[in-house]
Amino acid sequence: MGRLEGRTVDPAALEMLKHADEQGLETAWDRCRAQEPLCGFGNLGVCCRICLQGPCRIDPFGEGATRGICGAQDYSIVARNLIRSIAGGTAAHSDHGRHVALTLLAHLDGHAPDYRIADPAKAEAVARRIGLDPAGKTPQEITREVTLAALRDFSRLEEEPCTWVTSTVTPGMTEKFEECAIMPSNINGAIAEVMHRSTMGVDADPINLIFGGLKSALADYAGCHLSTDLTDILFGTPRPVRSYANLGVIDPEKVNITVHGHIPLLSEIVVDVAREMEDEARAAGAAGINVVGICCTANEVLMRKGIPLATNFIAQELAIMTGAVDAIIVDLQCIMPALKTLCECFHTRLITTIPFSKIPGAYHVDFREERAKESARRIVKLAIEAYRERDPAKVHVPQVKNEVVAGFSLETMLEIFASVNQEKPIRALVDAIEEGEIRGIALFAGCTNTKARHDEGHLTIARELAKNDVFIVATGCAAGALAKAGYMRPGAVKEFAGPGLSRFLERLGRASGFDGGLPLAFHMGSCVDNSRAVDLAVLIAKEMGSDVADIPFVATAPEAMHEKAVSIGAWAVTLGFPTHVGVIPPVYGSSLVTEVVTKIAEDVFGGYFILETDPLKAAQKLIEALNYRNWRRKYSRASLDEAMVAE
Amino acid sequence: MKHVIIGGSAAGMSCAETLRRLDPKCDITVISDEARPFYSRCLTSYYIAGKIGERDMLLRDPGFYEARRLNLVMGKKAVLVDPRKKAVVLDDGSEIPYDRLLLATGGRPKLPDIPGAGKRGVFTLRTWDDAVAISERAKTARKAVVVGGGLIGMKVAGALRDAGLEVRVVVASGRVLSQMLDDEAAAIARRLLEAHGFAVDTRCDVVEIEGDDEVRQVRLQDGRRVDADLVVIGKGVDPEVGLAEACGARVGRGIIVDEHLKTSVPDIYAAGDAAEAYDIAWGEPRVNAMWTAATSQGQVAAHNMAGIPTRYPGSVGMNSIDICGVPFISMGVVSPRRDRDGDGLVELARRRAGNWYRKVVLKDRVICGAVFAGVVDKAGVVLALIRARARRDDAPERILADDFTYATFMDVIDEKGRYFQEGGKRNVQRIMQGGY
Amino acid sequence: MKEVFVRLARCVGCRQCEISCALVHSESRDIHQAVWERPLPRQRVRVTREGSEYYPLRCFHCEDAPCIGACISGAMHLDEDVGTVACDTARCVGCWMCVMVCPYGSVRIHEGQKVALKCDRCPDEDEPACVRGCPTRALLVKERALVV
Amino acid sequence: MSRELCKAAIEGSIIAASYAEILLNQAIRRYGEDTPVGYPDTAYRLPVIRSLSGEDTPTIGDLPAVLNRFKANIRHEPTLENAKLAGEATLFAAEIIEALKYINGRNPYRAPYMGFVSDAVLRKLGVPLVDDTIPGVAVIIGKARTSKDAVTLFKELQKRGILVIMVNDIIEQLLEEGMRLGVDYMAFPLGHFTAAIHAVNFALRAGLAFGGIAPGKREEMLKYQAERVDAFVLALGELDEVRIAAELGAIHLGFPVVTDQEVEEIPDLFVAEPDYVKMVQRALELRNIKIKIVDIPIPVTFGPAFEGERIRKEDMHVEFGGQRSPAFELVRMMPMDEVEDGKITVIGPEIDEVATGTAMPLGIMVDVAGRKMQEDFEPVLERRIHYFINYAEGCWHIAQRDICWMRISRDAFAKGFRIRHFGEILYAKFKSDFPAIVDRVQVTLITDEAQVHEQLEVARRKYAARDARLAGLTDESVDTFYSCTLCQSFAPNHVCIVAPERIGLCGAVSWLDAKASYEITPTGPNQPIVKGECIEPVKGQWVGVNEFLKVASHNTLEAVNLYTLLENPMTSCGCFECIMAILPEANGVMIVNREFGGMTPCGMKFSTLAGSVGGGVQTPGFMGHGRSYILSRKFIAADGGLARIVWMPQELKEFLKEGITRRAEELGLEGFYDKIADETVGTTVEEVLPFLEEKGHPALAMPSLM
Repeated sequence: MGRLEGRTVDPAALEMLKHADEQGLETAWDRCRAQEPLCGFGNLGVCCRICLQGPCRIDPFGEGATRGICGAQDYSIVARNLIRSIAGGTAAHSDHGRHVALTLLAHLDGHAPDYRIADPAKAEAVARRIGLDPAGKTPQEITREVTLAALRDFSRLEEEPCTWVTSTVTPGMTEKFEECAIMPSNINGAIAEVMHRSTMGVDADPINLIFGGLKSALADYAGCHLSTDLTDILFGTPRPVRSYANLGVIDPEKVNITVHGHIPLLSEIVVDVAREMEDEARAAGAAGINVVGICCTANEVLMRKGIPLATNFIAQELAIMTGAVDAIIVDLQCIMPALKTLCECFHTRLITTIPFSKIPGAYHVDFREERAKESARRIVKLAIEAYRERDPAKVHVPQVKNEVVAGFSLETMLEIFASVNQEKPIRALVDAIEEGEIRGIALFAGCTNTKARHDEGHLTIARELAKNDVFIVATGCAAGALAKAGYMRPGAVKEFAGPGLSRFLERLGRASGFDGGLPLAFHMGSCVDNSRAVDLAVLIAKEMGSDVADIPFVATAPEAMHEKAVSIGAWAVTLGFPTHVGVIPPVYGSSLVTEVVTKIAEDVFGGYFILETDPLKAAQKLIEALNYRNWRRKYSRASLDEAMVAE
Repeated sequence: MKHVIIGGSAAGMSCAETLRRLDPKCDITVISDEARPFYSRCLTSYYIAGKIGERDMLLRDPGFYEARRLNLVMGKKAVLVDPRKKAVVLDDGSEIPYDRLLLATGGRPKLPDIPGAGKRGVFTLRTWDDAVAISERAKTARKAVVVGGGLIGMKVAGALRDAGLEVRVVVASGRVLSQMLDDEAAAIARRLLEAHGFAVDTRCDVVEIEGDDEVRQVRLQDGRRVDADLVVIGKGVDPEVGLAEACGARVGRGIIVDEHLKTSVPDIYAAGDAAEAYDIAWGEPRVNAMWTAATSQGQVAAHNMAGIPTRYPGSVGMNSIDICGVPFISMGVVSPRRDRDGDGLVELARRRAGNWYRKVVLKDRVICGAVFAGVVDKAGVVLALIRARARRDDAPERILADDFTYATFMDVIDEKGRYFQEGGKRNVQRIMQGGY
Repeated sequence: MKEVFVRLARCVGCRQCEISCALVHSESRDIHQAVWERPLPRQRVRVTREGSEYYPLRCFHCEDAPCIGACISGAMHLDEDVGTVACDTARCVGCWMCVMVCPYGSVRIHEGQKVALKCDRCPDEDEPACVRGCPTRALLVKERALVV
Repeated sequence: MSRELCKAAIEGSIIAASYAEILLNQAIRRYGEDTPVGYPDTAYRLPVIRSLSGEDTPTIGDLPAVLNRFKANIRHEPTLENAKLAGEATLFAAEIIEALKYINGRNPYRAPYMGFVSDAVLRKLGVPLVDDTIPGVAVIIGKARTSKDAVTLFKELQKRGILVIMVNDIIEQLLEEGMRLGVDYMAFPLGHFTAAIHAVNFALRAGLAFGGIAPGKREEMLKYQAERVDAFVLALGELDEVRIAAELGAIHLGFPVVTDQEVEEIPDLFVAEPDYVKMVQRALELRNIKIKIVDIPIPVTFGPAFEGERIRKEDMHVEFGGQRSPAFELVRMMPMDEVEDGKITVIGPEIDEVATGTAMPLGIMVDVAGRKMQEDFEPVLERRIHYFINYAEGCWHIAQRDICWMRISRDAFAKGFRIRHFGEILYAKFKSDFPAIVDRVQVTLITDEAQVHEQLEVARRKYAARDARLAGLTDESVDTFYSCTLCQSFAPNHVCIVAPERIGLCGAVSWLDAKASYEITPTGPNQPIVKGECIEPVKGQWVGVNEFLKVASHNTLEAVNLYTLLENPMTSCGCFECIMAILPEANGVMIVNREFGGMTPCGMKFSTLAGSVGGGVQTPGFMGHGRSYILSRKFIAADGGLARIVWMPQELKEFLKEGITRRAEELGLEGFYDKIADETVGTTVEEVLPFLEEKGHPALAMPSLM
């Protein structure tokens, strides 16, 4: 394997890496090498920089310091660092959700005229779920109530649980969270509490710290879920859609606008406005305007508008290197500041849009909900301007793209399931599990990371699981990886699925009349949309008469990178998912914390982390986890039926 | 040039090897009364314990001597040195002429006058042959008594215990390792020994070894009789000075040598356990019967014998022992007595939990001795300080606080650590390190 | 002959050399696995601080090494091919004479195995691990002749 | 010493204690400090806390102080001592975590999982545990490498008669392989994770109930556990820190741990043995449990674990006796030359000659000869037939003599079990269990109907003769009683005095049993007591008995009366079948059997009563006894006898109906049976009294009891 081949399995990315190498352009992989060797203490989580006495470090090999200056043991330090990561992730997800809620509210108040309530049915469904009575109310009134309820989850003063937790999980899970004192009542409060309890001289008890972290993780879950709900109301619940993925979607003939980041508030509008401004682009000599997405913004606009996905997180720079991107519009999260340096080598405009997410030297267009279209127009104009400066000699677009079928919100999935079981759509999936046709379900989530070979984890594990009859759903950059590699085109089922999964998907495709067949992996949305996968799991659990902790449903983040991945992982485990992470998080410095997250968590919550960097081994462990759940369910129940147990 | 060396252990062999390195052409003869090739005397106790085998005892490969053209005269004893004839007479009557002679005759175990010491099962330990005999006996013996609590006594006691015997140590003085350790460290050692199942009697002696032909029990000073089927007497070693005395060399406790390790008789040098050479810590000549001193004395003697005048910088008496898994190191002046050793001696000590103990002894504010127990990792840095005779007023405090490294005393020990400073901020300097 | 040199002004006391050293002497050579190995891997370099100055202390591989002279078992020896002072741990009996005489405190006791523990200058590596691991290049490998 | 294991245990205890603390304080926040806490069906509320800490903790508000005290013992230095203390703290944490599952009347465990094991089960197992029928207790935690391996291990234990307590996936593994679990199979599937504490609860209650160790006597309890509770832990599968901590808790109690994992061992305490067969052997050695296994050439597993196995009609291949065919069993003493040792004869058709579901006639005739054999031992040996046949997997036996009823399961039949194997079992067991009195054994098994009828007459004559002998066997007619100190291995100061008219309180040792047992093991727990001079003829006190008692009770008891519960009554070990308690308001006594879980008129349930009666102390007014003692002529003779019984549970009453009626007739108590109240009448004195008055219960007219 060559030096560059070792970095990615994505042919488009590889071509661009070679191009970059020839052109002397720097990428994250180059910078990664400059960071080697990574700090051993930091890598193990035993570096504490929380107070100004330190930094303190615990000698992982046991000969030097065993405690920090304040006396904090390895486990306190690791636990504090870990939960601060969770709080970081929670802050990111929930602030994203809050932003959507405030936009909705502004719209309802008449301050954001460029938006509309795209899915009143969803508003009504959410209202019912959270215990509001929508009868006789207008969509606006219902949406307002739902939005205010969501905002209350951020700021509730009473010791009552967050609505978006209790209303979306089983009663058994709710009771477990209450019993363990990890039920959040206030998202912001949960974050503040983590930051507080992990400051110098507060909590040193590793379990107490971790449970505090789990409370924040559940707050993160609430934030994700309400974000999904409100975004669906505002922009519409995704429906099946066809598009393309990978760098080949960049069209050298057109003005290419890349939307990158996470929150669709602006990118949705940009997509609309770009359609209106095609003529201006043509006037500038282009064949039109081509909006493409990177990262989760890509997922959002792909799911709802069919906008093609250019690439995922770690390859974001490679898109610019095609020389054909005229503007890259970024909002928040996962945006590499390195984009600026790279844009300097091209004509590409880097445009930041959020007041708290800027990059020195980038264009900044201050995005405001109340003048959304205007902001969008300004941005598209910048792109068209830039197009005029494009140097055709520098254009290098790899001709790699794959067809994608996306838009699998839970609502879409249930519609498909309903085609085989009208009365109880979820039964379609449950029957397949109980009859052993499919082994279980796996959620692919998370980022991409230089520590792993780009996309390799996602693809390898997906292939292995599909071969072993595991039903696959995906979100975030994991979904991006699967989409780019063609795992979301219908033909992939024949190529990769085992006999049971094949049979199941074909039957489902036939019954639902799904145009052209179903994909191998179901795209459920961006990383906040992991909530959709939870809804699916909860439905299955309820149907099977148990909790998520008992059903064959696993999660995997083969190339996790962001703090958000840490918080999602934490709540996935808390909700009961065996959760694989393919990058070792900084916990190995404490045997206690490692044991808790990888083993003992299972005894308490049913979920636990599988930390495994080898994708093949990881796939094996995930399959074992599914087998185990199926086995246990069978034999703790079979015994009852067969009265093998004397009373 | 004919070089003759009497004695085939550390001093003799290091001299022989150094001579060959310095002068590829000369004639070198080594006379040893043992019929064994060069082996490590210090390993005898490990041999008894069964921790090492025959092969590990040997310090040189079989072809080593031939490759260096060393004439080995093995299993023969030199009975006379004739300085006028410049020849050595062996016990078989033959003579070996020399131009330069090294007396590396070593020492001889002290044999106190205990009735019954001649019975079967009673041993001293100096040579490999002794070790073979003891280890043979240990295969069937069950109870051992070790007479003497010095280094040899303690090592053989530990070895016999490892070999599975019950071991009693009978020590005449008030503490074990009385030469090597001070009261406090000795108390730690004793506690460890007892915790590991050794019986230890101090201020006690064996007054008779009983049994018909073989040892059956020993009678102690206080009247007790204890069963024993193996007795090792380890009451110390006397320098072997007979040949030197007979040829008229000046002899004190050992063979007195000057700073070039020359005896008072022309062309005769002395090194190793038999020699009384300069001791840095005490500031006067002493017999320091140690492997490391013997090695370096042999090397210095070789230089002088080869005609390269080389000063012997002196040795520091020191030793290291592992007792029941806990290391002990002492060096230089360990437990000074004001009446004997004069004023100006200060002892500073510190005891911490576990087996941690440390002491430094200062003479005129310069460190001249130290004791370490439990944690010994940086003892060598303190030794370097003693050797450098450097005065650093913060040294005792830093050493006792365990808050020092080589870097702390780099300026007074040597500057080797300052290798390669960027931008010429400091001079690049290379320090030659002397032999010890 | 190559030697490891230290540029004291560049040492920031990050102790990455210690970690790298322990790692290269581990079974797995992977930080995430090494911390679970038993016995734990041991580092042969120690970063110490004297005043405001950090000092990564390791064996200087003396030409006329006291530890070799003091060794009673023949374990400590000069590896003439590469110019290092090496310890054949199979022969080491744990008498600690080498510890006693090293003026740099660079020979320690391997507590788990009861043998002498010192820098071997990574015989199987292109570059000693401490040097490779040093993020500020405070440790360097140079031809001794070029420096001295 | 393994620092690694100790460190893991200490960290595990930090995890467990912290988790327990979170759950506890949250529960207090949610439900209030005054919320009651305690396991169901026990007199000891929370046995770990009760026994090792001493507090009675009726509410969850009482728990934080206990947790804090033991949490404070967690120290970081990884020494074995600290690891054990951490293990102990982990036990407390687990106890609290489990106890919280039961608050507000919740029942957190559903079959197959048992969770907390009730006092009734514990007491039921009292005798088999002390008489070595159950030579040890294995606690298996974790998951075997494969389910098949789990079965191997399980069978290794079962064939030695070891009580198997299971936690975690081993349960599902055994269920997967069709193993039967439950109290009747001496295989307790507790549950997962902290459910392991219920094994500890079980062990600690042995100390409380049988050992008479006062709550809070921690050191005494630890000593008791280490010396008298033959338990060990088999830790299977991957270990984690909390498990290691809990296992160190077991070690703290003196139970060694054997794991199939590679660990740095703690010699004699925490050892590794990957081979499941050797694992059991290793554990037994560590615990110093010696089991002699008699190799019986039969095609099914044999061991006390199968004693409680039931064979339903649809699972049976063939049955004998009951209502459907004639059957009997008889042990006869014969002259030496008439017994050919080892001869097994089957007369009549074998069971492969009949259709599935058939009832066949069966006569089991065991002829024994021995120099020390006595005719009196015949019934003792004969009763063993019941146990021995039941021990075979797939064989079922109830009742005795000519009313016995047996089944052989289809499964056993399919494995090749035949009638002749009954003979193999009986031959092997009689020879191995009674070597002192049995020299030769021959077994004849008759399935030929005519011959069964013929021999049945022989048997009936024998039964009648024995009954006559028994009837003449009274306390007065013998000059020697027997002691039973079998239970001293659990209750060190308790002494049972077994007389012809007073069976041991466990119901398992009659005077004849004791006599036979003495012949078998002259230095054993059943020693002859020459009555000596009578001190109290009415209350039943003798000089010889008192002297024996004093020595055997280690000077804790001076005197005992055999026929009263009011003054120096007999002590109890804890294995009693029933407890009698005075009801002063009714001027009578009530009796409750251990199977009855409800409230009784004395205001205490059986479990609570048992707590105050057991442990080898005299408690005037309360007494443990065997069921059949109620029908004895000497039944609290000094206090007025049978007529004093005013209340007993319906089930017990019905069980004894015939006997009570007969005895009442003898005593001239008219319609007495119907005058005894039961729980349908009431469970308080207030409810019972009007009934007694209405029925004219004789006790009301008797002299005052007090």
